Amino acid sequence: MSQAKASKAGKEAEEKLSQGEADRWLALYEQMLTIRIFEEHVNQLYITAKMPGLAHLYTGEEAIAVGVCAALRRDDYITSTHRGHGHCLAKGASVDRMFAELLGKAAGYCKGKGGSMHIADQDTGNLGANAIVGGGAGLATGAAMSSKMRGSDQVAVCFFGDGALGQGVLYELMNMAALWKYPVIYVCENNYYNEYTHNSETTAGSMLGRAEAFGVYGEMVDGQDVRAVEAAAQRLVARARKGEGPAFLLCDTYRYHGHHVGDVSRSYYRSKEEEEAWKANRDPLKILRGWLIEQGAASAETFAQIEQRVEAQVSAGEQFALDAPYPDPSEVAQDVYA
Amino acid sequence: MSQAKASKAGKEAEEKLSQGEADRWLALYEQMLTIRIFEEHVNQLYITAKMPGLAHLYTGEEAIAVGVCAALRRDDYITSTHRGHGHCLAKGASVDRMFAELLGKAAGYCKGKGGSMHIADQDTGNLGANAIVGGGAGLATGAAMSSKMRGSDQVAVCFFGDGALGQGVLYELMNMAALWKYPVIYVCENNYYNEYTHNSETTAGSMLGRAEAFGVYGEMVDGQDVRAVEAAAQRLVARARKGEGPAFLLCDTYRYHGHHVGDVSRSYYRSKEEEEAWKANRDPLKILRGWLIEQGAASAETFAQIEQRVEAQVSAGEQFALDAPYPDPSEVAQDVYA
Amino acid sequence: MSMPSTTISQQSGQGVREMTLGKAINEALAEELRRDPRVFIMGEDVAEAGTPFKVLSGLVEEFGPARIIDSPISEAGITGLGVGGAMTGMRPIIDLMFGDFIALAMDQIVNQAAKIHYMSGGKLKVPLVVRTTLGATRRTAAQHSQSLHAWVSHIPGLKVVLPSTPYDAKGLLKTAIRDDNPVVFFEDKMMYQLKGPVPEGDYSIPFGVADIKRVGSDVTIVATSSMVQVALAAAEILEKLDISAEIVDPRTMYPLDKETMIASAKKTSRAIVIDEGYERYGVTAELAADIAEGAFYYLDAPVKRLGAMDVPVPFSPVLEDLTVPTPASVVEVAKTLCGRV
Amino acid sequence: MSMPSTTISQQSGQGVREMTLGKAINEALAEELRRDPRVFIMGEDVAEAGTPFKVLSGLVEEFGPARIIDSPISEAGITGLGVGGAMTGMRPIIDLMFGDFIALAMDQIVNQAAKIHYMSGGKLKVPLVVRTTLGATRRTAAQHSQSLHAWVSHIPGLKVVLPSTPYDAKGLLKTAIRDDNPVVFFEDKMMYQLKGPVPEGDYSIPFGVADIKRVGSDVTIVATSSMVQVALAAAEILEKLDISAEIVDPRTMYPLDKETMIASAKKTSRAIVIDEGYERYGVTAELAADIAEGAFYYLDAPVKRLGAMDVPVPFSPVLEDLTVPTPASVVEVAKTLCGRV
Ligand SMILES: Cc1ncc(C[n+]2csc(CCOP(=O)(O)OP(=O)(O)O)c2C)c(N)n1
Ligand SMILES: Cc1ncc(C[n+]2csc(CCOP(=O)(O)OP(=O)(O)O)c2C)c(N)n1
Ligand SMILES: [Mg+2]
Ligand SMILES: [Mg+2]
Repeated sequence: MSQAKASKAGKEAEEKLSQGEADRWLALYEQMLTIRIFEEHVNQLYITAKMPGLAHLYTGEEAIAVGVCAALRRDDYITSTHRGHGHCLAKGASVDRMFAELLGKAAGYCKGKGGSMHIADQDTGNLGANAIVGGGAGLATGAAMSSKMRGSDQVAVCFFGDGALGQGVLYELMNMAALWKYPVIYVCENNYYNEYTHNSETTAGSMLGRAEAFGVYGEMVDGQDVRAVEAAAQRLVARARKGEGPAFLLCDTYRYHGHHVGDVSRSYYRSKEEEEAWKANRDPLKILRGWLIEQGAASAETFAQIEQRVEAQVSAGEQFALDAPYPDPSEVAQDVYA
Repeated sequence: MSQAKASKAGKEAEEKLSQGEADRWLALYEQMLTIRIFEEHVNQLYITAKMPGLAHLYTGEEAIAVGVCAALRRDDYITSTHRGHGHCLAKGASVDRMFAELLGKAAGYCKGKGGSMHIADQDTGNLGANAIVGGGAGLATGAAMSSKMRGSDQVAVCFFGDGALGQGVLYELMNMAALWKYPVIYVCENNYYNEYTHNSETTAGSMLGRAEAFGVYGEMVDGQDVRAVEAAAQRLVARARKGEGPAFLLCDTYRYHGHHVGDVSRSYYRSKEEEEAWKANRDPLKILRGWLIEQGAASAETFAQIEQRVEAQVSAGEQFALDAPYPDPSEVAQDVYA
Repeated sequence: MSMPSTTISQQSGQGVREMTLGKAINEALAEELRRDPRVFIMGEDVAEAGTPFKVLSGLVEEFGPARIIDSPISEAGITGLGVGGAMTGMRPIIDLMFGDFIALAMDQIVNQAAKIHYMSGGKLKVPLVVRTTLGATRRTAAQHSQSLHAWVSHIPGLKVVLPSTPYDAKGLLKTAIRDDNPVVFFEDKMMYQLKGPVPEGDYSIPFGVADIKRVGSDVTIVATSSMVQVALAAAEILEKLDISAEIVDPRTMYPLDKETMIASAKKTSRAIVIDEGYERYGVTAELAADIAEGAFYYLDAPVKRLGAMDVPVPFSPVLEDLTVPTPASVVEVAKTLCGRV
Repeated sequence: MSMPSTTISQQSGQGVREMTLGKAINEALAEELRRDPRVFIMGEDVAEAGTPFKVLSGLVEEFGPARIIDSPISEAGITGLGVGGAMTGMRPIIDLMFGDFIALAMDQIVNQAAKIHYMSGGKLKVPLVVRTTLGATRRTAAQHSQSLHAWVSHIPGLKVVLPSTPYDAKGLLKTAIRDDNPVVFFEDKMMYQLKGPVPEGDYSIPFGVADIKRVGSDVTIVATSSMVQVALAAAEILEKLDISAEIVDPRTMYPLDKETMIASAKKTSRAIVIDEGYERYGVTAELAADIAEGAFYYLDAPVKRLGAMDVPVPFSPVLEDLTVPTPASVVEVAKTLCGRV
């Protein structure tokens, strides 16, 4: 069983951060913050009854999407989940068209036909969020297969929650990815809950051991530390790109909100204390911000500016979506067949 | 990763076999021989066009069914596969009604409605052969669940081939069996082929490691040595019966015939030499017989008598089936609903 | 007169409560769990959470986690456990949250559960209930809005139930649990809050007996599940247009009470069938074909079908609402059928 | 006159060979593999073994193991690979040996492949072909004999093909491979040895165009897959009884050429539909309902349906043979329909 290599953080701390490095981390900070603020706006849209249906917020898990996507090229593929806004944004989607999709508007990424659980964006290699738990596994592994068959060096990342470890098809696919050395990285976002059930009640044996038993190289990482996630992702992506085969990255994380926006009374399945402890001690934004300040790479003012910029951008995106028209009724019968 | 404990054979060889012990092994020998001769008759029925459809012969793998079932009570459950005649016989089915089923006769175990791939025999705890690869996993694990829920100490054995390791549902079930300590033993008959494809081309990682990664205790055993299989089965069954949870028994074995009776030109996927080597060196009947003779527990004459008896019994069973009537046409619409 | 006509009135001497369909389901389960120790429930988030629809609330508190079992997200696996358990002395109820997920369990339901009794020559039995949902307009898009009951209705060996009222839901679920065969029970997610009268005390409703939900004389509307409610609303409108609609609810897709549908169509000489599954190769096809054949010499016009539009269910409310039959669309078809264009 | 009427004759200037349906499939695959490097085949025992039906023999020798890929026994997994591959520049052909096994891949086919184009607002495409089989009487019992094409025919986003002759098989398979949508292609296991004329050279047959396999005037027989052959045999017998049968083969369940079926029924005023899937809620229901509606004012008698008997397929030959439509059973229905009892 391979453990994650010690994060590079230790060594780097001793050197002085270059401006380039600092800017790079600040950019990732801004991405994480964009996701955070985006999701808070989504929650407000729900609470104020402006959004149809529900949404599963990514708040708290931002470091994973951002850290992993930082290791990807625009033409690399990802597949995402019901909790997918973070992945979409991290891979390059823009907030305005995402909001539009969430509101069922014609300007949305899917013309309003997909909604929160199905945002796909071909231009950024996003093969779509998926409302079937584990549903992205076939698509990502197939995309990796395709990349290999076409002689491309694109890789595919399959994001999924710990709950997807219950879906047998995941193991069928890991087996084939290992057999044929497909360039796919399975990123398990272990936030400890499958909806309203703790995963100690649903998952026996060893999560990492499962990947390894199917011949997939595995690592574990602190999913709240974007630098650690990014470092691991760089390693695994490089491996995959070189043709060394699939990998599994197990990330510890936590979702701050309910399973979906409507899940507000959570005491029957998890405690307020547990929630508060994660927010206080393991917040991905706080962790990165603290480190950057410690490095002298950014000041409180820098962060205030970032926050202002992001808030403005997200608000503008939201307003765009609120003002945007619904699809024409004739759209209902379009796009059934290519 | 647990390795099989060294078989008891070594230690026992030094002691003299008691008459009871000798008789017990002779009985298992007779069971294995019954399966062997039964299958040869099935092959003849196919060749002489007396049997409708096809059959997947168990020849060469007899030690597994017989060794495992020797550790079971009549009221324990088994589920079986497309290659299921051996399991049925070892669990206590009689040859006449099995032949009748294979010929589609009313006297068959399933009134002729099931055929070779679906023989079930409630009286001996046989929940049925299954023509869906991995199809028995749900039934066996569910039977083990039922046993536990009913406060019974029955165990369930799920026989399957190495090919079933490709079916994701197997892992879903192992996970739950481990979570809830269901008394089920997964017996993997690894004969190295999935139909016409060697399993090195279909199976990555570690077979035993897979079970363990899902929290299922695993052992490996020489599937051609009925004494080793029986010893392992006794251990795993005892564990399960005591409530210590599921186990996985990986048995090395080989099928002598083709994938099914019609698969006679096999050189494109395996060599004659490989086949001959297994038959010469690792035949389960030869191995047990050699040991019993070595022990002075039986003579060539004993074996000749057994062979005569078995041949007579199997021939009589076959004749019974050949003479038996087909089901009445009205039967076609019976038994759809209970 | 949109009250069930032949149902509650049959129950006498007992109090009748108004309750939601969700509560009626909950009551049926609780009563059967109390009555028969072999009954248990397994599914994702069925215990403390009581399912995302909250339909099972309170059950784990009364029956404990050994009988109300939270499972991993393994639809095929838990259905397989249900089949094996049913064959060996238990009476499992497997909860598949969204009907779309039966796609993951079709092998267990169809290749195993449906066939085991027959393949074993009648020796093994599979008293299994698979409870799942159907219905769109919940803004959950294409993978959480399907009504896939046609698939299992197609398969010999299965029984398939679609209740349309709280009364029917409770009585039919009891029959399902007591049946010795695999039964797939579809609840419309949008009807859980629908209220209706449910008598106190134990009762069950036999399978294969259609219920005439409204008596009429000009047009027969055969409707399933929540489409019965749509048909009832349409009938009110039609009444004002002097078109008297009779509403027939088959209640079980299999066994199917063809006689009652056909008798009604013979009487009215016009028929519409409504179902929330995709129209193409769906339940409306079977019902329409049966009526067209059985009432051939009595029909004044072709049988009309109204299913869900043949598109993946879109997310956007302005699109999604176009995909399902509504009182207005039923009224339009009925008017055309009755020559009122 | 049991020769295809509107098909081979359309091809001119090319030699015509007699070949089996299996060989026609093989040829179509080989030609498409040669033409388009994005095409590949994945499935269990598809390479050296050429599938248990030997339909793919020789392909791995020509195209190598990177394009003819033996897979583990993972129906859901390989179908998922097909979907992902199709979305990203390949044109996968996934081989699901026995049609019964689609039960294992329904989530991938229905919740993923069928919906991705629509859910993505038309941006992503899934040019995937799933080849599988149907048909009973092969003595392989209940889990290896089903004809489950009604399931996928029900689902918007999928196209569904059932060829009935070698000529159609080749031409339709080429269209399937060139189509930008997921197509499920069902081959009758019992027809692989059926011989028929196949022209040399490239040709393809458009989807959604029914083929009149035999012209007649007294009764329309709509038949699918091998049931076309059963209908043709029945027509020969009926001819001797002075009943002239017209045989319409829709060839694709979706898109469905309703017009041709309805026009034929209007002409003959009587119709029978035959399909090898279970009768209940099966393909015959859709076809019968369409004809009953479309030809309502022309029909002299109800549309009759003949599907497989609604029982799990039994092993015993004496029982199994009772479960499928035969020339004799078709003749009986046709005689009754034409008032010759
Ligand atoms: C196949 C399937 N089963 C069940 C569900 C319902 N469901 C939606 S999210 C979810 C829990 C997923 O947990 P996890 O994978 O850990 O993701 P998380 O929500 O924690 O991010 C469930 C059971 C589903 N969408 N798909
Ligand atoms: C789900 C499923 N897929 C494919 C098949 C076709 N098939 C029958 S046996 C077999 C190979 C099984 O190999 P293994 O499990 O190793 O058993 P063995 O035949 O070697 O005993 C296959 C692919 C099947 N019956 N079920
Ligand atoms: Mg989780
Ligand atoms: Mg094998």
